[in-house]
Amino acid sequence: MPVNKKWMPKILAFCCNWCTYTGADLAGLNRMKYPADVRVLRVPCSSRVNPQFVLRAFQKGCDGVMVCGCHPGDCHYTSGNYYTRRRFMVLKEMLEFNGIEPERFQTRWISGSEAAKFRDTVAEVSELVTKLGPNTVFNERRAENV
Amino acid sequence: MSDIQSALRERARELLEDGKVEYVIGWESARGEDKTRPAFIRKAEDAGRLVWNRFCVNSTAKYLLHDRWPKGKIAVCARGCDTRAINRMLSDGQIKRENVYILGIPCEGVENKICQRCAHRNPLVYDELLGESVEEKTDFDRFANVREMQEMTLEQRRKMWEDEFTKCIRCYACRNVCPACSCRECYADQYRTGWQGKQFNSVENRVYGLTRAYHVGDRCIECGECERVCPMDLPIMLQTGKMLMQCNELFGDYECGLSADEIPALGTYNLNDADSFG
Amino acid sequence: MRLNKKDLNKILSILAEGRELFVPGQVRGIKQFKLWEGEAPELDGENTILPPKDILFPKTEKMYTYKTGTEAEIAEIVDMPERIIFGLRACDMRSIECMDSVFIREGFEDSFYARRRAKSLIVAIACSGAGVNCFCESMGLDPNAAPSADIFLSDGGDCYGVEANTERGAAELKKWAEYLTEGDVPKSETHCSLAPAMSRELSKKLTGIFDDDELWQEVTGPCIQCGTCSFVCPTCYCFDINQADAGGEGVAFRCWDSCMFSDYNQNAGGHNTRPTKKQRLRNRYLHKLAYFNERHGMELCVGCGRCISKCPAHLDIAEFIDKTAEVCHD
Amino acid sequence: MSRTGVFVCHCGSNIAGALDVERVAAAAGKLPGVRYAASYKYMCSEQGQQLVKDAIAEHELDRIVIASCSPRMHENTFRKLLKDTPVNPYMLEIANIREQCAWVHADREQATEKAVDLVRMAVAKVAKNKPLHSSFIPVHKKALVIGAGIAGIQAALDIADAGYEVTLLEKESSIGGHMVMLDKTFPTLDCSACISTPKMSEVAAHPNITLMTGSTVESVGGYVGNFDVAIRQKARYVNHDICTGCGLCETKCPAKVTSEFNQALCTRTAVFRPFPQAVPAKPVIDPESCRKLIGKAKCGVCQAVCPLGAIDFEDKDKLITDTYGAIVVATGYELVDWAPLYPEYGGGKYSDVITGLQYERLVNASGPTEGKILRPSDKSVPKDVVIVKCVGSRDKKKGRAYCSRACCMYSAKHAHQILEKIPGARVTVFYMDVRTPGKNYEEFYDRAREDGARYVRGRVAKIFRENGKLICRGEDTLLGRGVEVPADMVILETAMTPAQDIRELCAKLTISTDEYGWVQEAHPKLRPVETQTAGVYLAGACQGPKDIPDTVAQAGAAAAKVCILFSKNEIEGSPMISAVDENKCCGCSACVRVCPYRAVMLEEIDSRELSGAVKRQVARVNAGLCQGCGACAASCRTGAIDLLGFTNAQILKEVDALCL
Amino acid sequence: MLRYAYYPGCSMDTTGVTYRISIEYLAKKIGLELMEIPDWNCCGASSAHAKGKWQALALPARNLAIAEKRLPGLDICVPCAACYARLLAATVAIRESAETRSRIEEITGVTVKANANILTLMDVLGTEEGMAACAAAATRKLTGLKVACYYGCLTSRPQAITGIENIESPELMEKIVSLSGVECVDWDFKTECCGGSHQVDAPTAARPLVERIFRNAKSNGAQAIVTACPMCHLNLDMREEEINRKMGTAYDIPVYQFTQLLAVAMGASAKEVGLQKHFYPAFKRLDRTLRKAGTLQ
Repeated sequence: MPVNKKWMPKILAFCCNWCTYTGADLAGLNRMKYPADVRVLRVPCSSRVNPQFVLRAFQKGCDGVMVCGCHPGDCHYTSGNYYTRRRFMVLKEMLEFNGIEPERFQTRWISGSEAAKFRDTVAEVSELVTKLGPNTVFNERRAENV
Repeated sequence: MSDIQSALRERARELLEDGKVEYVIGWESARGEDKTRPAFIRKAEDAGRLVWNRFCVNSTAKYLLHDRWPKGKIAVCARGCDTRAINRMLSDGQIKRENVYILGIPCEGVENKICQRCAHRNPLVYDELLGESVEEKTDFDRFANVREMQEMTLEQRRKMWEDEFTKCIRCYACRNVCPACSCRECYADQYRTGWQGKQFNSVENRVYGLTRAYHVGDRCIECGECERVCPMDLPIMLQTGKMLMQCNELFGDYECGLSADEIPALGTYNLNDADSFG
Repeated sequence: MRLNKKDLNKILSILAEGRELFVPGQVRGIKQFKLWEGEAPELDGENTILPPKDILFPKTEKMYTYKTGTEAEIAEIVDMPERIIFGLRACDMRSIECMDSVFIREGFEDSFYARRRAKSLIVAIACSGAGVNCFCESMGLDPNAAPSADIFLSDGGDCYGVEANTERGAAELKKWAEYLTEGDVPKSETHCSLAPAMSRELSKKLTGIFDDDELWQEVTGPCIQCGTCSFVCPTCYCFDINQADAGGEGVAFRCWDSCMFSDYNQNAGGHNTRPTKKQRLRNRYLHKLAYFNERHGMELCVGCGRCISKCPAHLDIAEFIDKTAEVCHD
Repeated sequence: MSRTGVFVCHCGSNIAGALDVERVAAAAGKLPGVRYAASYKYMCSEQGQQLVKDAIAEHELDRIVIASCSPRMHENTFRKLLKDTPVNPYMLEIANIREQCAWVHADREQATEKAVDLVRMAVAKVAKNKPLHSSFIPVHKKALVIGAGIAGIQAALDIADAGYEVTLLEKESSIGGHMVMLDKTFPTLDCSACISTPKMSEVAAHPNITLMTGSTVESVGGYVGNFDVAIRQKARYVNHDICTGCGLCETKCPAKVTSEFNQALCTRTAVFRPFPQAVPAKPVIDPESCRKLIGKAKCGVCQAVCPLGAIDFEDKDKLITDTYGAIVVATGYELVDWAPLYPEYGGGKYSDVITGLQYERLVNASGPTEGKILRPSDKSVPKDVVIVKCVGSRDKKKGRAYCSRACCMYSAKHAHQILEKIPGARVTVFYMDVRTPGKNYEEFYDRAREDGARYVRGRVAKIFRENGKLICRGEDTLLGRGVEVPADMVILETAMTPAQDIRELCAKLTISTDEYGWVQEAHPKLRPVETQTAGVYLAGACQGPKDIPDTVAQAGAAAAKVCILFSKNEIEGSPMISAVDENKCCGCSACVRVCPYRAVMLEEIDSRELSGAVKRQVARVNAGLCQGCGACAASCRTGAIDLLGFTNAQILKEVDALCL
Repeated sequence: MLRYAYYPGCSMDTTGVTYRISIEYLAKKIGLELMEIPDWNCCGASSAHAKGKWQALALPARNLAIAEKRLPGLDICVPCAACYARLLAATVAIRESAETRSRIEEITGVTVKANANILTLMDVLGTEEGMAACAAAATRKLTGLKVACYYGCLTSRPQAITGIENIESPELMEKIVSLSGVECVDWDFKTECCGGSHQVDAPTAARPLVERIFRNAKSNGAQAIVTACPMCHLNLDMREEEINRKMGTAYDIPVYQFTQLLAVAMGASAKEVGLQKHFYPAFKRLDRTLRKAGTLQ
């Protein structure tokens, strides 16, 4: 990366196809602008996201990970995000317990019509992670790790 | 201790003589008087090898998974923690209750540091109880070590876990001794899918450590075997302890292995679960 | 020659010049061979928990990097610093002899191991304290001597007896000349508390009990098939080769593996040649005590007792030896 | 090694204008496994699609990545395209570089870099894709309609007329629901019986319709096309095959019980028909009120009197199971129990404060007063009548914020009827708003006012008795002062609520309800008569308050949906569902617990293990039920169950590709 | 044991004097122990209530704190509806939020746990024990006298705090006062507004409200109205003649406190229940009832 360029974090966002992904598309349709350091990974439901994927993302060098889904009660598959809620309320604490800055991992409920909320969430998380700097805790790209 | 031992030997001999059980899993003394080893008594006359003393530290329950489809019943000498392990395996559908004949042993604690934090010294489920039940210990905080860890700053915790996981030599003893680890093929052995690298470095070790904590966290019966067997003395119980503490705080008081049909916390939900997400 | 213990530190700094010096020491509560950082090495007391194997045969060793795409490049990794292993005991010295036999002398020479071995100078020391599980004497070793070490230090109370067994050792001793004085030191008399009935004949007979199912079922009953014994054993040398792929480029590496793992014998198509723990532990014991002997002329077990102290199921190879010794005699 | 083709779309200037598409295509070309990379102005156009077809042929590509707009837009377009190429339609991944990249990032350099990342993720994922083939599910061409009000009747008739078999269930002893209770219907003032009884008899006579009254759904299993339904038919104690409906037993029965049909305005006997035009026109015995069945007295007079011996006190509930391809829920509504909610209106103390339905029974010729409007207390003709609207509706404090839609119209109808039938009557209607959203509705409301109905805008705060009159004390917000209107009778237009046991029924059908209990439609605007469970449809007020015209329209729509389903012998299920690797599955049922559709069950299989042939439990996915959410895949520790199209390997590769 | 902490409130010695002396008579008769809270302060009903939330909570909270310290373990009996409403509001606010509690403790400088329950006099007498005691003592039945029980607003509203089931027509006072032999009529203005303090600042607007109550009581056959709060009693009793004069009505409906009827039924003389202090003559009606019932003694 050219030295003078401001460091840009790499943030992965697991987005549920029915709500958040639709919201993100809607943000696009309305030509809303938000930072370019978030990459969306589409999953059918936020309950498809295995906590191991989040660990994997941090291991491979992501600086921030988001898991976004429908608001509890609106899940297209009725109970998907209830499991998401439990799994990641616990993972958030486990990551902090293991020394990873909690702000690096965010879970948000964003519905298909909340385009603005998607934009603001991305902006907020991007700013948070940029302040924290590169992820060094869990990152295998550091020198000594083969 | 000794009258339990004689009762144990006598009942084992009778069970083997009547052919009610195929073999009895218990403990026998190993070389040196301060060590015992799990024993698999198949013949009635060998029942004398069974011992019960404060060095019987190995958990006997997990050996039921080494023989998932036995021809006959298997008798197993089970302390409080072993019966919780049996409940764990029953809840996970890995063993059938009718295959197991449980000789319950009320235990006042063996040479294992977990016994200071044991709330279930009396067997929770048994076919026979060899001895009167003992008084349960309640004067301890189940999550003392976890709370102590949480006092540390984020940086301290990061440094501590990085050091601990650099020690790990990935011998998988913690996995092989854990009653909650009952998969036919562990994710770590499925190199083709690409979950876990084979290389030994602190990051792969952390991925393994955290993933295993997450897999067993909401089903951990706090038997302490993982810490006992770890050759590198990693504080593994801190990870599962933290998971249990979280389940406790978020989903109501939570303890595993108390019954044979438990639903793990992360395998179910409640409409008004705690939700601090935006 | 004699070396005053007070000058040990100076010798160590000579050894550490421009070279990596490994001495026994505590790393996060685990006694193992570590890079010397000026502290006094823990030479006495029990042997290290982790063997020096990691220095010559690392847990994970980068073999080569590669880049795919139109023109594939493969760059072998060659950088290898000079190393010195200080404070080795007789049992660990014999384990290096075994490894040398496997990786260098017999059959295909492993360039990675050979390169490391060539650049390593070994300074052994007389065993100052046999642990409760040590039985090296039963395996035909003398705890107070290490004939194949470059330099051997015997313990003479306030000073060490220094002798060089190889030219490299002798060349190295020249640098110590300033601190060496004439005179020799009597051999110390450390002995093992444990003495299983191991012998060359037993090693020959062991393969005879291969089919004794009842014995093996009883012996292997408690085993939980973890890799602890393999990874603390100084002589286990099995490894697996894999790639850390990062999208078309990456690193091929070699890492420790254990015959006790379920997927060790997993063949393509799912067949497993040793599916049960009985077969695997039998294979391990017989490899240690019999098969290796047939090929390399020495047992693959050096009697250091590390597997006995660290086995979660409290299995004990010494007890196994005694038990099979009875069976083999009649 | 995969042979991937990457196609970057300009989308006119939408993408090309915001990021360097050529650089993205060039970067894609260098990715591992990519054999061909190109960019084109409009990938979704004919020429664009042809470009893909040619490239597949020329470079023997076996998987495709399209970097273009959102997969929600053109994923199906490109899947259809692949159908007529050797490449399986599911060997395709879309990188969304328009809605989520070009359109939302101003900085051209950053947008391009992100597009390269997104393409790299798609290429990494597609490398692990496997060809998928749809599964086909047989369809039983038989429909079940639950609830035989006008909605259920209309739906059953339409489906039956389309030539399919229908079973029509009704909880009560006669069909007709609430409509048959009414006297006239707005806005045409048709007599309700005249337009609903012909449909009821048509249902009874229709060869394709099996009518089962006194029946409820006991359990529902299976999935779209193959619902195994158990139906419980309550004991009737009258053998309808023999009985001719002469009614002799009804005249002799000594028991007197409040008539539910007549809204407790009068009583009925234990052996009874709810109303004269009941269908089936044969009585049933109510076990709670028949003295013999309660065991209080010997009685049995009806059995003695019956010329044909049709009475059978030993009759038992019957449990019938059958397989249905589709289910239509038409359970209708009930009126809210207003008394506990409104102590300020006397809380049910005053018998002359009645509900709209009670009024309908008063004014109905077959009602307890043969159509003469007589107030229940002293059967006198009420001169002053007050109609209070929105009782229980549009009132968060009373627990229901919604509007019940039909009361504005039927309150105008009530006012019109009273003014017409009682000369010199004075009718006051307290209202918040009058909503007349249908054809001729506004004109109907004008006529009611022209007839002399006095509309006072304001809510009634209190109804109390004073000097023999019921004083309705409220406020006239237009005049800005309190007002007290003495009345002889007060009609409360109470809110509609879902049927009592609707939540139980929805649980059996795995469909959900909203907070009030109205059945949740698949999409309020685009799929109002479908539910989340494929094969289960909705009609009428069970989905939300509505009037008869809307109900009949929805019934027709639901019937059409059923006929669409039945038009094919089998349904193509999506292939992106879960699949189990039985070798890895240890039968721990973690997946069984998390599946919202009960699509994963444990099954016993024969398996060769080390100790010989054994039986063990493994998870099995029911292709018909699985909707592809993937909760099971995330819950499986060993990765035995995986969601095809979003497998663990695919997602792991996608995550890895992000940070290279 | 009929033993409660007792919060009289300011109107007991002023407008509610008849209420106080009949309560004292009644308490003596049935052995009800009312332990007055020492150094009690204004309950914050009138002015404080309107001025600010924290003042309106801190004032009653101080009384609760004293009761907890000096009369531990006793529930608090509050005869006046307004005081009852304030003390209850403070108790509920403290129990429901620790943050409110710490704020109040900060203002008053005293710790308060609010574990005592707040009861109206009707609640106290309505207990099984209270009813038994009153029934036993009320020997002189006032048969034939038809009364309408008027609750006013603060003993039942706001429902969220009082938790009363049917806030439009409660039944508790009927249950208790019928022990004195009177017949309670069924009428609909039990909890209708009496104009409260507006009788003072906007009499012409507030007067019809009281007239409305009399009209409904009369049309349902009531010969007297019974209240359980000094404010209700004052507003009805004081305004009756003015209404007759100004609105041309001819109501002859005396207004009694329910404790007065009970006391008279227990043998109290007119003076002992303060009948002479009423604005609208209240003696004649009672006297004629007793005479007709032959129980004048």
